[in-house]
Amino acid sequence: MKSWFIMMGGLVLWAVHFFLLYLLAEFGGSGPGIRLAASLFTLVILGGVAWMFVAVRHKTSGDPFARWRRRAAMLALAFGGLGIVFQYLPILLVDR
Amino acid sequence: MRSETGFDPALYERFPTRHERPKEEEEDLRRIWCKPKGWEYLLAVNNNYIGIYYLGTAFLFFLMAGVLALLMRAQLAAPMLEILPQGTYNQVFTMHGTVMMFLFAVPAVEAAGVLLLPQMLAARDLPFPRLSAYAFWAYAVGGLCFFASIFVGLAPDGGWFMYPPLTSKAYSPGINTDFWLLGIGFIEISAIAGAIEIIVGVLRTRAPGMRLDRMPIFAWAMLVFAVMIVIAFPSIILGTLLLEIERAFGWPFFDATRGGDPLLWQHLFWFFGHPEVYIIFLPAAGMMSMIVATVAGERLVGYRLIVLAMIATGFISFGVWAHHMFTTGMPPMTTGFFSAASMAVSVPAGIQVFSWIATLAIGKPKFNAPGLFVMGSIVIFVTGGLTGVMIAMVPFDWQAHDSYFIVAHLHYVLIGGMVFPLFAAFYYWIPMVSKRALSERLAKWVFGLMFLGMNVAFLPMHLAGLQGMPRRVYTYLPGQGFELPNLISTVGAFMLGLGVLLFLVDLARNFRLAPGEGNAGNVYGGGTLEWLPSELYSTRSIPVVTSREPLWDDPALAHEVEKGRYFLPRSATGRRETIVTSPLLAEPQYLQIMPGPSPWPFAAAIFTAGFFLALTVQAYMFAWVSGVLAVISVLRWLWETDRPVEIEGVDIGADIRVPTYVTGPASHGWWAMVILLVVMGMIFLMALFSLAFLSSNQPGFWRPPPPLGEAISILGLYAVAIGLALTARACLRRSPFWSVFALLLSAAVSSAALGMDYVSWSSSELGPTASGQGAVVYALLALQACAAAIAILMALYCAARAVRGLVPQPRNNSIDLTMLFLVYTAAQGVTGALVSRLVGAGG
Amino acid sequence: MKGGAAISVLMLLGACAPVPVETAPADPAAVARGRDAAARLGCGACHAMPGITWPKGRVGPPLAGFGARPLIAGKLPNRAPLLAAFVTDAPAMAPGTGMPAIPMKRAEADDIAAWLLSLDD
Amino acid sequence: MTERTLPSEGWPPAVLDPAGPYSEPVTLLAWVLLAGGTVILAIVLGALWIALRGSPRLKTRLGGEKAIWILGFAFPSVVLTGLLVWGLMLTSSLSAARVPEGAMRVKVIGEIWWWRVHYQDGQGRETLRDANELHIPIGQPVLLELEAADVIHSFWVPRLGGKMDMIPGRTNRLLIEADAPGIYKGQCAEYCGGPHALMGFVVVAHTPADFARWQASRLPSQGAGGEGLALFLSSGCAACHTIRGTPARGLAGPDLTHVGSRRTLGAGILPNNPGTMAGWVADSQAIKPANRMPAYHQFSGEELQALTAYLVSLK
Repeated sequence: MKSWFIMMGGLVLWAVHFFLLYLLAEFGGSGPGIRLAASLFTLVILGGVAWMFVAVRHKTSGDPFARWRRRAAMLALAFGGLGIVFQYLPILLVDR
Repeated sequence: MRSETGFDPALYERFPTRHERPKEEEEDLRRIWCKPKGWEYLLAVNNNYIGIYYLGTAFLFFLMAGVLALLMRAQLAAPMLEILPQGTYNQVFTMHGTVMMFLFAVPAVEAAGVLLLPQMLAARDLPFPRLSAYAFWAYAVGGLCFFASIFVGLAPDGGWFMYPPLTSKAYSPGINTDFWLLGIGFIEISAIAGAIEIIVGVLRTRAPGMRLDRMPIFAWAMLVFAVMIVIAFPSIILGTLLLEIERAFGWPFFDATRGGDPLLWQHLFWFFGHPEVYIIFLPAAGMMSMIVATVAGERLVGYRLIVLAMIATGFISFGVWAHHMFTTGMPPMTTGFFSAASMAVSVPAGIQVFSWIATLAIGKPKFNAPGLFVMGSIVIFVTGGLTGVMIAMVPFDWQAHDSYFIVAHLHYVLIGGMVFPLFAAFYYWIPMVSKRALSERLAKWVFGLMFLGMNVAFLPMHLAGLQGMPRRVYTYLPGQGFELPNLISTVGAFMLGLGVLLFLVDLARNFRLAPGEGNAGNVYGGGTLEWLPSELYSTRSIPVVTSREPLWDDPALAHEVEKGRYFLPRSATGRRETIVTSPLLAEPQYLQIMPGPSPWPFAAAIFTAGFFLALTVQAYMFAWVSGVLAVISVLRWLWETDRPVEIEGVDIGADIRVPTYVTGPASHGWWAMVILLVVMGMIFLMALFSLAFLSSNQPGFWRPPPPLGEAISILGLYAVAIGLALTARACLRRSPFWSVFALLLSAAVSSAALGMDYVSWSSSELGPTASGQGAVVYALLALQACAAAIAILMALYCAARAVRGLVPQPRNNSIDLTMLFLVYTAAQGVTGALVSRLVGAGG
Repeated sequence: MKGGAAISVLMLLGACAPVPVETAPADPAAVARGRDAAARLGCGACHAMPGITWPKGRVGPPLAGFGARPLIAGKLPNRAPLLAAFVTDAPAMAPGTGMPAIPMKRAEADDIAAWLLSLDD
Repeated sequence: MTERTLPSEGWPPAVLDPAGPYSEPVTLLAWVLLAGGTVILAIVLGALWIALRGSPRLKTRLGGEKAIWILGFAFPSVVLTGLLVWGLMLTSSLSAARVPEGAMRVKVIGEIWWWRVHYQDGQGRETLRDANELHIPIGQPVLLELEAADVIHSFWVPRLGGKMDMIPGRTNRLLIEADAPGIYKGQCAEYCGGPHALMGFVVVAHTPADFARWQASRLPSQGAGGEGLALFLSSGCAACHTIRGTPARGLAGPDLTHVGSRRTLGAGILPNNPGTMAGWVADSQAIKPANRMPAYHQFSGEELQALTAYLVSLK
């Protein structure tokens, strides 16, 4: 399980972020309180991305599979990070 | 991570072995994996047969749905034609979409997985061959009967998306809609069965040494595909179930006049429906990645990028479902989330396209048949992808949605993303199963006609859409400028049809199916394991994998494998078997003994199809008899499995010994059960979402649920049930009878808890037909009742095995799996009891 | 069949009208304008008309072969001026018909008549 | 009244020929997307061409992970971010979540297979009922409250704005506005069974003065009455149709108080004149199969005449 989480961590974070934002909007609306909560949550998630980036980057291991897994994790963080930023834009730019 | 299981990688050094293997070993393998004769073809479970049957049937549906498309194009060639009357046209377009999506696209890629994966992973077969056979027959028999409904005018006519209230009893009183809802039923079952098979197959039956980073890209694609099915299909399973219950019993899930909501259906449908597009696309993209490398004669550039792109697609595609609903009046901010995710999901697609181009750039691409289709696919798919970005923009989608622009877009994506890759795959892999390759000369014509026809047919539809032509129209009025684009589209469609016809001619002339009798061989020079010489038992021995393209890196490999110098050069137990390896590094763990041909999967499939079809035509007695017979058939097929094996550990080559029977989390059965429980959990989760959705969208109809306090005793009982189930596993060491007794007791306690839950709700005077809330609450109880009934059945099955002395100690898979199911059942019960009392409790 | 129909038409005409039938060829431009006008006015709401795919109404008689018919509404000789008057104001010409007076320009009525008379098979 | 009946030939395509402030920005977006999409397609085709036939130097450049990163990740990320920002801001400004001052309000209800139109005053009180035709003044935003009586429909006038679904149990809102007087074609865009293809309507945009005149003309029926009205009442028409000012009060079908003045019959599909009216009344099933109005075979020629004349007189 650990290997899978390292490999897909960025995307798991994206999924958590996306579904929480969606559920907040679906069941909470788009008032200022919801926006604030979504913004704080986005910060936390982005913090998670940064933490994973640092944690995974500094792993040193000569084992080829572990190396491959680490580079895969970087990619997942790139896709996930971009997605998370995209996901936050509607909160900033759409007023209802 | 040097070793995952404690296996010493140094042992791989023993291969290839030096000694000549005895001749009898090969004869034994031939005898054990023998060819069926006569009617035994119906009972075959080997992937070499089931894969071909499966793919052939899927292609048949492609042809039939294609004919429907040509009928539609004929009708739309000019305004106000009367080739198809209104009602017939509505059935034809519904069937075209439904058949292409459910009976062609998903089964076709699943079939490709069944056919190719064991060969590619150098396994003898997929881990649950009888399940494959069952999945195929249920699909084939059910699908053909479903398709036949169009010949008698009973085909569904509500569109493949079946939006209520148009599909409710009030506006679709006939059984046409039931044909769709129940017809999709066995396709769902067969897709899920196939997905379980593929996940366990890819993760657990790879050749030793085939670490995740050495796995053929197609196997990665199929893994993501199968996981996506497990997550996405439960939503449509629940949706069809609810709509059928609404139609049959009047529970108002989607009826806005009684506290339901038509939009709930759209959420449930598209939560499946959009990932579905990627479910179809990813395996095809996996094939593309395999074929591109061979066509270029070079290793795939950006293997890791593609793997992660596919995983990212798998994730993000679950965040785009509501982009089919931008015009439903969703709040603008919510549409923004789905717009953003729709943009994000196009990035991984771009990565894959440029990886293919990069691979072609470093190699010397050949313009052979697979090559042409690969290049054509890139052009068409990119065009479709770009229009996809356009309609991901909410304001543009307000105009384009439900117009012919979308028809153009989706056909570009699906034909470029799935049909062309599939044709490339036909040309590329047919030499693996046929004695003769297809004709390269004819292929140029097939490709030319299909590529040109496709563009001529669908490019003008963009224009028709921008002119204001809506989708799903059986005709259009003259004088709006639609005439010319539609006429051109019709001409193009028939060109495309001609190309496919030419392909059929080629098939008829050159396709000579012969599993196990030699084949045309590695015509295009592929580097992966499916091109090893193989027979019905797959390869003579199972190689140690040290790279992604073993055949390119070790030219002697094929010869050594053929000589039996690798793993498992014989049948160690005298039965069908394959090596089960660890999920990450593929270290050999144990030898799985596989079931052989049997009439029971076939019978189970026939009765399953019979059950659904009889329900549709309202022959309820026949339906129940069929249903019971289906369950009996399944139990009978399982009865022969999970037998105690005398040989504790066997030599699988070079004195490496592994056990032949493993229980607990390492066993393939445990994995399959966990995946099945994920499916059930997703169904239940979607039902809980439905409850929350209705409570927030139809608050006026909400009644306060029974107090949470009433749930306490229910929770207590479920906790007891969990405890009993866990005890059952622990006390098997002492006595099978005590163990089985604990299982039965656990099932009984769970049922009692469910009974209490039911009484608590029914005394609150909220009936299932009263409101949307009542309907969903009772649907939750019904789902729980299903789980409880299966749990009881499983416990009784274990009891029967114990009585016949078929439960070996100290551990037994049948007991383990029943325990897992019982724990899940109780956990689901707890969740349902709590959530149904919490949702809307404050209001 | 066609020959037989033509002969019987000739016989009928011979029986009731000693004057030779007008056979002046219609102006093709007028015929085309007439077809367009008929389509624009929606004559198809009641009549199935050759060359017009929709609507194909069933209230009035189909108009295929109208030019070869001896009588309009079973009453009036089928000649251009009468026909033009009839399509404009049917009730005035044939009381009891269900076909209402339809507002149109004089030129349109002439064109429609020319078109109808050109439908001879 | 100056009327412009466009587009008659579909050229320029309706979506690219905007006629109001709620469609114009989308047209600009559409052009940018179409042009940008074409450029990117050209880039991909160029890259594919280089990969297949290019010089070795170019092929080497294209054949590495760096090229994939630039062309497949960096470039799309930048473009998509820009598009997303634009799209979101446009969504925000065009959406009916915020209603401009002085918007006219109309409730439109989708029925199988026609449109009920209820005009409202500023307070949302109903002022007038009509069907299958929407009259609006130019230069004034119109807030449409969209509902459905039976199944899901979708309101779409491509030249005036995007589409919006009409869903049972919900009231969706859509803003449209016309810059110039004219007739704008509309169409149901959500598949609603049967003759969904023939569920059209028209929006008629007037100058403010003309609109005021039109409003003033919407009085209860002053029609001729007589035999036509008697037939209307005795033949069952009144069970489904209302004609204000007469005893006809049916609600199942379109309000016919001003049917004679409509541009079309059968929900946007036929021209409206005595001939088509007679054909529709006697046998609408031949024209729009499966619509909810039965064919009336019982009328004699004279009766059909009288009924048609009466209906046509309802201006």
